[in-house]
Amino acid sequence: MAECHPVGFQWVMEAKRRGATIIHIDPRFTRTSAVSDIHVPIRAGSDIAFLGALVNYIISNDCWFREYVVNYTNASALISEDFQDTEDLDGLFSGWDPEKGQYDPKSWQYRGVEVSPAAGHREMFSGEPRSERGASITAEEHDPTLTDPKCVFQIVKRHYARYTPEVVQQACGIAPDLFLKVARALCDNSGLERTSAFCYAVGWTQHTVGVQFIRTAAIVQLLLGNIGRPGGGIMALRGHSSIQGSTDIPTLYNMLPGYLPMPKASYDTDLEKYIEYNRSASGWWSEFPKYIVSLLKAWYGNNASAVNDYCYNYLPHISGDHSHMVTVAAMADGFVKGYFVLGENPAVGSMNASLQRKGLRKLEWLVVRDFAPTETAEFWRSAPEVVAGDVKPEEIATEVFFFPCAAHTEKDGSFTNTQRLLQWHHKAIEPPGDCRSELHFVYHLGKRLKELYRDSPDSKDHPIRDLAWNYREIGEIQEPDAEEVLAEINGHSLPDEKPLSAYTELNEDGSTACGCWIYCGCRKDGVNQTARRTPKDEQDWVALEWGWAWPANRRMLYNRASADPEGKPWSQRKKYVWWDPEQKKWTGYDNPDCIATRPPEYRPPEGAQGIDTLSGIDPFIMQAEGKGWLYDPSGLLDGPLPTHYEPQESVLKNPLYGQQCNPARLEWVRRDNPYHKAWGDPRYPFIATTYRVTEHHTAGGMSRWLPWLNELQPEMFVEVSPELAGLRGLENGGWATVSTIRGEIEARVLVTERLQPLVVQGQVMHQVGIPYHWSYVGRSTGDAANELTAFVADPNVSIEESKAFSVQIVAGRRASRRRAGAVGPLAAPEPGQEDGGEPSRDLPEVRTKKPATHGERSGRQQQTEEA
Amino acid sequence: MEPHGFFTDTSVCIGCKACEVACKQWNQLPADGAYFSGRSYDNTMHLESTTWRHVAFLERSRQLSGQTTARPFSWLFLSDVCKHCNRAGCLEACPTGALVRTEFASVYLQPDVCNGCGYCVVACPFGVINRREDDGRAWKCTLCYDRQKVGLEPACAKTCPTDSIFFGPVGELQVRAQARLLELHRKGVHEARLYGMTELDQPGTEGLNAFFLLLDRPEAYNLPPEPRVPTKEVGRAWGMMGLAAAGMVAAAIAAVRAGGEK
Amino acid sequence: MAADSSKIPAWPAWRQLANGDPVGLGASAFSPRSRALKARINEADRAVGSVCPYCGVGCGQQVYVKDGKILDIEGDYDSPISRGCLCPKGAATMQLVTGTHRVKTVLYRRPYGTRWEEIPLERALDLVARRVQKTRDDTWEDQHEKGHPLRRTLGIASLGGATLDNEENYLIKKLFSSLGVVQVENQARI
Amino acid sequence: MIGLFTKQQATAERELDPQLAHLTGEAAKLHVKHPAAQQGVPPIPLWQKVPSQPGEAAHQDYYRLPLLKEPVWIWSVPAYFYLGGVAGGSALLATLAHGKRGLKKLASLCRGLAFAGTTVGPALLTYDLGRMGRFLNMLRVFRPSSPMSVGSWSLAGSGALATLALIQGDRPAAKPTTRALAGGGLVVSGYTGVLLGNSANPLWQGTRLTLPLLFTASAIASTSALLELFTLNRQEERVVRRFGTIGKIAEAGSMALFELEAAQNPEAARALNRSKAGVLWNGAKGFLVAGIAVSLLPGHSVGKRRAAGTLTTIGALCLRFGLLEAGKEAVRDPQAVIKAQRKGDGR
Repeated sequence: MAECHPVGFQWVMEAKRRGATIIHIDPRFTRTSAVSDIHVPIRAGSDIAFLGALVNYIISNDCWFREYVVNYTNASALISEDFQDTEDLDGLFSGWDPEKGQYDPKSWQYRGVEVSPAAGHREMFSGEPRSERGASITAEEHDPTLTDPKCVFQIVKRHYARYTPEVVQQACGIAPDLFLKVARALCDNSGLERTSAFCYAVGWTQHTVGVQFIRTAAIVQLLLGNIGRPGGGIMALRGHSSIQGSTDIPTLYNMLPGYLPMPKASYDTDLEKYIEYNRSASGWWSEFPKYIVSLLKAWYGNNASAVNDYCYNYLPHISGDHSHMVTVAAMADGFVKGYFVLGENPAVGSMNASLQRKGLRKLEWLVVRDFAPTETAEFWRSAPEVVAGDVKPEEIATEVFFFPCAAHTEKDGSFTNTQRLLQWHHKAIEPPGDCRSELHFVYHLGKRLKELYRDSPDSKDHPIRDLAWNYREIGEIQEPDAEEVLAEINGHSLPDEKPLSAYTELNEDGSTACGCWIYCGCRKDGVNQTARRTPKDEQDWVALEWGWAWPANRRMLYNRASADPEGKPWSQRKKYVWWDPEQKKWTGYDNPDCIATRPPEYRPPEGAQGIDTLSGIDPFIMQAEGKGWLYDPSGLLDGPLPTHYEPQESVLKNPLYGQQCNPARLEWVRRDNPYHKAWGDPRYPFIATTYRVTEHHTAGGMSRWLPWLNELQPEMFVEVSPELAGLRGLENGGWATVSTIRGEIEARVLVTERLQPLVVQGQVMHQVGIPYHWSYVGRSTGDAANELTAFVADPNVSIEESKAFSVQIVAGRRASRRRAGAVGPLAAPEPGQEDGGEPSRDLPEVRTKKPATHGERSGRQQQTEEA
Repeated sequence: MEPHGFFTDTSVCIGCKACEVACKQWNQLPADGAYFSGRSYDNTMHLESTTWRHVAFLERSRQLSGQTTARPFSWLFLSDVCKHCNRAGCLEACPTGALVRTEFASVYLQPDVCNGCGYCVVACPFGVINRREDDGRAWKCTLCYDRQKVGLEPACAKTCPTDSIFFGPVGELQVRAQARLLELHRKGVHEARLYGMTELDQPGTEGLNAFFLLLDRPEAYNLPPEPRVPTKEVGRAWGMMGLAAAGMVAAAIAAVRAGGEK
Repeated sequence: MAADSSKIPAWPAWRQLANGDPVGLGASAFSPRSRALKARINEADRAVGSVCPYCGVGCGQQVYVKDGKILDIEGDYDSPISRGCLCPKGAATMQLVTGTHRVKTVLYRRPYGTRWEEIPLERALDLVARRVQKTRDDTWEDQHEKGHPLRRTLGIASLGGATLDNEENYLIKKLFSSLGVVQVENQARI
Repeated sequence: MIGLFTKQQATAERELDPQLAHLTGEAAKLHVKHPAAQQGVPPIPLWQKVPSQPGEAAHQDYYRLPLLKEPVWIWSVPAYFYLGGVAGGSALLATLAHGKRGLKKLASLCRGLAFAGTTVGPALLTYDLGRMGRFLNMLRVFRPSSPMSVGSWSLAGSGALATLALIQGDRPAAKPTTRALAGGGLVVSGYTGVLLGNSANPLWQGTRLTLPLLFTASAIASTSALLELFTLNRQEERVVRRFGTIGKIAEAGSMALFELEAAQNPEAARALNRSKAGVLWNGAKGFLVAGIAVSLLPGHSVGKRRAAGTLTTIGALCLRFGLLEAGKEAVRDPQAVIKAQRKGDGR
C-alpha cells in the first residue's frame, strides 16, 4: 500500500501512531513492510489457505461475534440437502457438469427458496424453471441455534476445519507461530470496542481464484463483525484515477450503468423477460425495473416509450464472455476488425503481451488515444518480434490512428476514486494543438455516425438515429459540456426535466430519465455535488461535503451494521449510525444504508414483496434477504465457499485436494498461449509475481516519459533473494534473463533479502519479483513483464493470473526476442500432458472439459456458443 | 522572525521519494539523468547541485526493535537535505555574499550573485552544496525561501504523505522531536536517536535547522558522526600564519643583512 | 534582520559599514532580487481545483494558472483524503501535463506503412467514422441461428476507461452500445 | 517524421514545454548542457554486493559513497598559490632592499615580481570561476570569516600597491608604499594555507595548523628559487642564497610537520601517497631535497645556482598541485571523514 498508494497510506500511519497494529502479508518485503509491525512473507497464490486458516481459528477458538453473525449474516440459513462440499468430493463441489465443464449451482441454494445474487453472474439464475426465483425470502428456512449440520455456519465450520496452522505452513511457507501471532492480533482487535480492516489490491484479484480470495476475507470480516462499522471493512486499493467510475458506469461488456446486466441473447429477449429474469422479488434489486427504464429514457429520450419497450430492443445482446482476453484471442484469430484503445496500453499492461500484439496485427484499423504513442500504438515497428525479424512492418495491414489526448487539467470532468467518491476536476487551460478529451472524441465521432446513418431505413441503424446526442458545444474546439453529461447521468423528471435528488425518485413508467441510477443525486438540486470542496477543517471527520459518494452520498456501505439489532451503537467508541426513537428515523454521522424510517423492530409480514421484505435488522439491503453472505448460494461460478486451488502454473501439488486448480478457471489452449506443467516443471522451477513500484505508474504511459520519475527508477529490474542469486550465479546490479514458454526478458538484478526463499513441504521455494512498468518505447525502456504471463483467468470476472506463475531465471543477457505470439511455444508445451497424464490440473471428471469454449475456436462461433 | 526548519523523522518515512520530485517540481530543477546504481531503490545516491532532497535506502540484515519479520531484516529510509546549520561552513566561507542567512535563519544561495568560486563546496561538512560545472554556479536547498516569504511551507514538507518531513518553527520542532524520541524509546525502539538538534548534540555546527531522528548510526545514512564547521577553528590557523609571517620577515631581514656586509 | 533596502547604498560592502555589520553574513549581503523574491504562485490568475490523475486514491490538487499557462501543480490542503500531500507521481503531474513528450497532432500509419504521417484532426475523425460504419455493416449480427436477437457487431471492440472521466465512460458506453458494440472493456478487468 | 516517436532517449532536462508551462522556478535558469549522468557512463561504480550484506562491515558507511564533495578547483588555483607566494616573498624583499646600495637591481626585480604576482594571480583565480564575468563580486562584501574574502581584499590591495610601487621605483618617497606592500605580501603568501585549512576536507582540516607554515615557508623558498634564475650581482646573490637556504630548510621542516599532523588521520593521510596526489607530493619532496643538495655543492657557478632554483621551483609547484590532488583523493574514502570524527563511539 505504501508502494502504490502512499498518500492513502498516510491514514495507516495515522492509525499506527494511535496504536494500531499494522500487519503486512506479501511475498516481498516492501516499503509497506518496512513500517509494519508484522511482515509475513507468503507464497504467491496461497492466500486462501492462509485466510481459510483464519476462519478456522476464529470459529474453533470462538472468537466470532455471535450477535452480529446471527443477525446480520446468513449463518443460520439451511442449505439444500443435495449440497456436497469439497471435503466430500476431493476439491469439487456438488453440481459439476462434466459436459459443460462448469457448475450447476442448483444444489448450493438455500432450502426452500432460490435467491439471485446482488452482483456477479445473475444470468446463472435466469435459466428455467424460475417460478420461485427470488421469491420472498420469508420462505427461507433458518436454524438460529446454528447447530443444524446443514446450516451455513456448520458448513463453513466443516469446510475450513482442515485449514490448520500446519496446512498454512504446507501451503504458504509460513511458520505456525507467525500465523498464530497474526490470528491473535486480528481477533484481539475485533469485537464491540475495536474493528480491523483489510486492504488489498491486484495482488488478490489477479489469480484464477481471485474473487474467492476476497470472499474469504469477507467471511473473516463478517465472523468478526468488521463490516459496516467504522475502522472495519475490506478496502480495494484501485490503481487508476477513475477505475471505480469505469466499473460503475461500466466500459465493461457485461454491464450497463449501475450494475444492470447486459441483455443476454438466450433469454433476455424482450424488456418483460429481461426484467423478469433480472429483478429480484425481495431486497433492493426488486427496484430493478425503475433503473433500466430510466436508463433507456436517458439514452433514447422521447423515442423511448412504453409502446416500444422504451427501445429496449436497441440494446445489443451478449452471448457469453466478451471480456478483454476473449476479445483479443478472437482478434488474433481475425474475428475483430476495428479496435479503440483509449488511455490504456495493453501491449505492456495486459498478460501475454505478444498475443496482444498478434491481435493488433490482425486488425483492419486501430485507434489509440494517449499523451504520446505508446507500445500499443507502436506495435508495428518496434515490438520485440519485429526487432527479431519474425514480423515485418511491411506485412502488417493494420491502419493505425494516434489521437493526442487532453490532460485532466485541460477538461472538466469527474473521477470516482477507490472509496466510491466522485470528485470534479475543473479545466485549467486549453488543450494544445489537436489534443482533445475523450468526451470530445466520442461526441464528435457520434455526431458523424449519426450523420452517416441519418437516412438509413435499416432497422439495425435506428439505435443511432434515435440516440439522444445533443450536448452544448463550448468554445472553438466545440468541447461538449461535461456538466450536461453529468446532469444526464444524475437524471431528471419528465417532461419537466427537473433534476432528481435520489434514486428513490426513479419510476418505471418512463416519467424519469437517469443515466446511472447509483449516481442519481450527484447533481442534486441542479448543483454539481461532485465539485463540492468544503475544507476538511470546516466539517466533521466523515466529510460529507467533500465531493459526492454513491449511493446517496453514503460514505460507508452497510453502515446499518454499526448499530446492534435494536438500533443502538455497539459501543460509544464505534458509533456511526443509529436509530433515533424520538425522530423515529435512522441518524448518525453518515447517511444510513437502510430505509431511513424503517424501525429496527420491523419484520416483513407474510407475503411481503420488494423492499418490504427487508427487515429492520437487515444491513445488506442489496442482498435478496438483506444478510451478509458467509456462504454464497448463487452468483459465483466456482463454488459457494472459497477453496484453496493452486495457480495454473505452480511449483506445488495442491496440498489440500486432488483437484489442483480452480476447476471453473478460464483457459486458452492455443499455440500462441502455451502453458507450463501444472506443477514441478523442471524447466520453470521458480515462482514469479509481478507488481508496481512507487516511482512508476502501471504500464508506464504516464510515467516512463517523465525524467523526474525515470531518474528514480531508471531501468527494468527483477528482485531475487541472495539464496536464489547464489543458486543461479546472479550478481546485484548485473543482468538476468527470465523466461517462460511464452517469452524471455532481460532485466537488471537487485539481489536483496527483501525476497526470501520459503520452505514449503520440505522443499525450498524461490520467488522472483518482477515489476511490470517497462517496455520498448518511452524515455525509460526495458523488457515487459507481461511478455512472460499467460491468458488464464478467474471464471467469475475473467481477470488474468499474473500474480503467481512459474519461470526460469539465469544470469546474463540471453533473451531471444522470439515470442509465442509470433512463433508459437518457445519450448515443448506441457511434456507428458498430451495424453492428459500426471501431473494434471484436474480430476478426471473435470478433465473432460472441452478447451473449446475459450481458445482456438474463439471468435464468432465461440462467442455465440452459449446462446 | 522565528527560525524555521525541518524535523525529518525517519521512523515514519516510507521512502516514496515524493519529496525529491516535489522539490524538483517546485524549483524546476533538471533530472540527474537515468543511472541504475544497484543500491537498493536509491538511484540518485547523494545530494547534488540538481538534487536538493535525496532519499537514502538502507537494507540491513538486522531486525528493527518492535518489528516482527520472518528473518532478521529491516529497511530504513532517510530523506536527506541541506541542514541549514546554525554555524554554516558554506555561508561563512562564501567570499561574494552569495550565501546569506535569511530572516528565517535558513542559509540561502543567491543565484544572481554566486560566481562559482567553489569555496563553499569544500567548506560544507555534510557534502551538501556543489558547483554545477555546466552552469558554473553552486546550488543547494533554499528551504523554499520564496515560499516561506509568502507564508507557504516548503514543497517537500507539504507533499510528504506521512509527515516524515515536518516543517515549522525550530523551537516547536525540537519539542515535537523530543516527544517522538521518548515515545519510540517507550515502545522499545532503543536505536532511535536525534541527530544535530541542538548545539549540545552537535557542537561542531551549533545545531541544525534541519535535524533528524535516526534509527541507526549517522554514517549508515552517509551523515558525518561529528561534523565540525571549519570556520569555528580557523582562528588558530590565522595565528600560525602570523607566526610564519614573522618568521618570514626575520628571514628576509637576515638575508638582506647578509647582502649588506662587504 | 530584514534589510531596509531603500536608502542604503547599492554596494553591499558600503551597506556593511552603514549597518555596522562587520561579518556581512546577513541582510547587508542581500541582492535586490532576493529582497523582492516571492513564490511564483503569488502571481497566479487563479488556482483551479483538480484531482490527481494517477491512482485511485483521488488526492486533491491545485492547478495554478497564469496567462493560460500552468505555473505550478501541488496538493490541496482542504482535501480530507490527501490533506495537501502527493506521492512522487502526483508531484510530477506538472511534468506529465506540460511535458515536451506530449504529441500535439494526429498521427496516421497507413496499412503496411513504415512511418507515421501527420493528418488533420477533422479528417482523422471522418476516416474513423467511416471505418466504424463499414466494419459495423460488414460484421452485423441481427439474430442468432436459434432466433435469439443479437443486434450487435463483434467486429469492433474498445478498451480503456479507468483513466477517463465518468462522463467520458458514459458517452463511450452509450454510443458504442447503440452501435451494437458489446466488446467494451477497460483496466478494471486487469 | 520517422523515428521521431520511436524510443525517446533518456533525458536529464526539465522537459517542460514553454507553451504550456511557466519556467520561472528558483532553479529554472540552472543551465544544463549535458546530463549529470549518462546511461552506460556511471559516475559512480555500480554496487555489486547484496545491500544488506556489504562484506567487511568493520566500519559502517553508505555503500562506500563519498560523504563529502571533491574540491572543484582546477589547475589555475594551485598555480595561483605558487604565484601568490612568490609575490608575497618578493614584496617583502623589495621593501627591505629598498634604497640599499648594491641591491637596487634586486629591489626592482622584486617589485616587478610582486606586481606580476598580484596581477596575474587574480587572472588565474578568475579563470577558475564558474562565472568569470562575476569576478568583481569577490569584493562585493568583506567577510572576516572567509579566508578567501580576506585574501581577495589583500590581493586587491597588494595589487594596487605593487602597481604604485612599480611606478614610484626606488625614489625615497616610495618607502611607505613598499612598507604597506610588504604587509599585504605577507598575507598573500600565507593566507592560502589558512584557506585550505578552513575546509571540511579531512586532509586539509586535519592539517590546518601546519598549512600556513608550509605555504609561508614555501613562499620564501619559491621566491628565492625564482630569483636564483636571474642574473644577480655577488651581493644580491648572497641575499638570495641566504633567503633561499632559510626558505628551503623551513619548507622541508614544515613538510615534515605537515605529515606529522596529517598522520593523526591515517585514512586521510593515505591520500598523500595515493595515485596522482602521491606522485606530486613525493615529487615535491624529491625536488626540494634535490634543490637543497645542488645548492650545497661546492662552487659558485651560475649554472649550479640556476639548477638549484629550477629544482626548487618545480618542487614548490608540485607541492601546491599535490596538496589539491590529495584533498580530492582524501574525500573519496568516506572513512577518512567518519573514522576521524567517530573516536570509538560505539553507539
